[in-house]
Amino acid sequence: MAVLPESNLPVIITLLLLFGALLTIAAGLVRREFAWPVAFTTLVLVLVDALIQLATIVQGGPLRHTLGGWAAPIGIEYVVDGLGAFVVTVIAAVAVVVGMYARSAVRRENPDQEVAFLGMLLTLLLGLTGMVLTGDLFNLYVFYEISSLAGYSLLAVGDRKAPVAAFRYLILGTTGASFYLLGIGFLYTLTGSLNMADVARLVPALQGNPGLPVALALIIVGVGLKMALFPLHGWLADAYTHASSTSTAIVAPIMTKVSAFVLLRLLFFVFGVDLVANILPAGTIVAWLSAAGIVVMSLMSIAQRDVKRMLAYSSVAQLGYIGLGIGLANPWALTGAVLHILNHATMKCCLFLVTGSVAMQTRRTSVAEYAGLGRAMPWTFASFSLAALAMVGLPPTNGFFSKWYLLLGTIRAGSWPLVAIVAASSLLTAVYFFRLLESIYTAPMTAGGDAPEGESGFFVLAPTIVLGVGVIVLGLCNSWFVTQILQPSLPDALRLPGM
Amino acid sequence: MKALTLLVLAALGLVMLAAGAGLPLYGDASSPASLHVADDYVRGSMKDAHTPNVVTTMIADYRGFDTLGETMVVFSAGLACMLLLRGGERRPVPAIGRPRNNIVTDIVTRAMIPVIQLFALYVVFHGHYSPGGGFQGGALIATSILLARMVLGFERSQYLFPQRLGTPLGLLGIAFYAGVGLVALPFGGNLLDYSYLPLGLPPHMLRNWGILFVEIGVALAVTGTLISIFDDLTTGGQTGER
Amino acid sequence: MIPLLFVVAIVAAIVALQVTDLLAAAALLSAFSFVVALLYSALGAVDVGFNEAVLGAGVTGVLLVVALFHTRRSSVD
Amino acid sequence: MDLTVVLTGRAPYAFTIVLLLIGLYGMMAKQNLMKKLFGMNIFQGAIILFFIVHAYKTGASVPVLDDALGTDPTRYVNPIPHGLMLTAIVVSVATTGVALALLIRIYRSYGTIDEVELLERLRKDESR
Repeated sequence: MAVLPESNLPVIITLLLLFGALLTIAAGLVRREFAWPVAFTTLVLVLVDALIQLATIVQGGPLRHTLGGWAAPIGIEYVVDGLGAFVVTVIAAVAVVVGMYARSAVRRENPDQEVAFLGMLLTLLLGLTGMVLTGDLFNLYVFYEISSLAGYSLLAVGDRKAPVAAFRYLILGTTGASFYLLGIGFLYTLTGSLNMADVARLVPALQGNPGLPVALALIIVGVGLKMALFPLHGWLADAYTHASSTSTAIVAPIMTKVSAFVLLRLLFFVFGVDLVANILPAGTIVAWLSAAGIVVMSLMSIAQRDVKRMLAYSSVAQLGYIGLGIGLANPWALTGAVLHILNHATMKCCLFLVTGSVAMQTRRTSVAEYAGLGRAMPWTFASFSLAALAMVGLPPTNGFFSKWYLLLGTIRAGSWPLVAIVAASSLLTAVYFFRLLESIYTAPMTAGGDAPEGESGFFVLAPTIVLGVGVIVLGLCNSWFVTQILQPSLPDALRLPGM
Repeated sequence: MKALTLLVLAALGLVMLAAGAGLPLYGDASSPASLHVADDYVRGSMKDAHTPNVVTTMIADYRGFDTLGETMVVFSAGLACMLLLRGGERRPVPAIGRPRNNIVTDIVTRAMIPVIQLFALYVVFHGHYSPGGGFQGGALIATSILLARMVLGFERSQYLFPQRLGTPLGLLGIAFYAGVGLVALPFGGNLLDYSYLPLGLPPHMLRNWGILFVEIGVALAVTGTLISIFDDLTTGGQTGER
Repeated sequence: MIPLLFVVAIVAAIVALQVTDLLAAAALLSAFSFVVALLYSALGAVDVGFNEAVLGAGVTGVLLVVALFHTRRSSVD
Repeated sequence: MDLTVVLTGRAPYAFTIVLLLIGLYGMMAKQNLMKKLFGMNIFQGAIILFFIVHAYKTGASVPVLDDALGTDPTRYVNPIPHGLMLTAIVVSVATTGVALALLIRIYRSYGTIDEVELLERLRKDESR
């Protein structure tokens, strides 16, 4: 076989996940034990492909693959720039880590459903990577729906309440998807094209058309619902709290971030910064709503007694940072937002994995019951502490850098209330995490739940440690990421000066 | 609360109606949508794929990747039912899965099933020339089995289509679809480019055959998955075998 | 023809939402789907009409009825 | 623009918006979860209708090429929204399937699919 051209790299990710999901089910139907090795091999191969793709793009520029051999506006194309390749790599890396964790966790938490669960996990990743890679608006909708269906059913696996939360998510999520579809409908009837680049070319001529702001608003609401942008976050807390730990650990770090990335792409690459600012004060609205979300959700986190629920609310607050960066749309804020997509994925995944392993080891879930566990499970909680420090935003963890860029962005925007909010929110985050850390390390153990029998097994512990170390490593590597990957793939108006 | 809902909806309705002023009028033949890409499809359908039904060419070839994704959507719905309902304790089959034992409905059903299936095959294989294709045909085959499941009863209709075959058939359908698309890659083509199929025909005929293969894959996937969804919902997840 | 179908579709939708017997509501929803399928065909979308008739009116209706057998048939609103 | 043009040119769009609102109302105001699902189906139907309405051209034929009409694009209805909506219909059926599986699970655990009763039972669960 001849060497495949580089432009095949993005579709190979999709194909690997597609056939991986099918093979996982097929192998699992033969024997249940066969499912995990197949699924995990697929995840590793996807990560390898994503890394090769990233390296190729950093050296050689964006990749395009026209599906079916039909050139852009006629057919569908995959377009991957550095940013997209980077987000795909993040997804693949988190997936490998969670896939490793899933081996023993799924078997313990829901043994009957192992095969379908692993197949669904790959389907979710198929949808999410597709959303990042595709360059076609309607194809994005298809992948949006694949990932949504997988998300509903993964989050419905868990305790007794999980299906109720998942049903609420399904109704809201479908509304979101339908709004997005209607937005596409408006754009299509106005421009006649579905290809992102083509629409971006045609859309400036439509300025002044009353259909355009409505299309923009529908798309923002549609993607915002999936991203849990502040007033649209209603589904998130319950769904994350009641789902099984593997479901949360895969859905929480990736799905909302991918949606944030999609929003960023639609706003800046399809509509364009100037147009968005002209037809609808969308940026300002998104920024202020996100700011409100940061404050309100941080306060909500402080009030929670259940650790997972606390993390869920803090997720919405952290998504506020990303929304704020996208809304402000200046180079610094945007850099912060994109950095935060990566950083929050690593730290939230780590935190959720720890809650999962604690629940499996000791059946403890509430803040009070975590007291004194630090000595019993030292490695687990060392990673937990690192991730918690990153959430607060202390150097040299990765959380510091994204918040730093965001702070610079708010200062540049000249909006002092926003500066105050970003600064104060770190303080609020510190309140709930330091309270937790203090009781973990200093307070005596409480009677609730089982006494821990030491650390979890290798397949549970290793992923948490990898992520804990990752928080530091990513913090140290952030300047490489900003200069090498992020800046070259942004539109000129959004680049940091001197890059 | 209800008044608030109505108020919100009324506001939304007004905004949408106002936005409608920017859209082309109903029946407008010179709207941007019909002048940009759609005309290429109409002009190219016969030339590129030798298929008069433009919608078939579009969903199976020009935008075939959407259809692959869509088949995956159906399959993931089947997987979701499997994930959510299978496992746990056995439950009795509910009233809808019990045999009716009514001789009239039994005979009518048995007579109708082959007719529906024959029509379904026509729909799949004639999708190039008339409305229809993999989705409609596959769904029709599934409905014929669903009819048997409801009238003859869950157990007595197993001979037509055993429950354990639903998911594997769905798997096979998607794998076939993606496999046909995959053939082009080693020959240097792009994914789903049927003109690289090694059949020794001119490109437009290869695409024509490619569309047929893809429709068959879709039909298999839709049939298998819809039946497996129905079976999981009726039995509440208890599998017949275990 | 087309305005009439629109009106019937809207009426079917409203009634399907207001009936308290869920089995009747499911039947009305199927009827709604079928009217909408006719509407698609009348607007020239024969493929879509066909698909909606088979999937929307047929399969969805059957699935709804099956689910109703597992849950409760009556509804408060 | 004169009134009849506005009426005939905008009426189908207005109808789809009405259907859209009915569906949304069902999703927002109904307390039976099954009814919410019905609302969702109507809502999605309305969106599909939106696409199909805008694909229509007065006096044009269905998008199956006919020798008598040749390959003149203005003689056929726009095929793109049709293809897209085939996908959307399948998606809506798939979503309904998943939703029904969830409803069966909810009913198994709580014995109700009414939102008000469900919230009550959830609260009872919590206090236990």
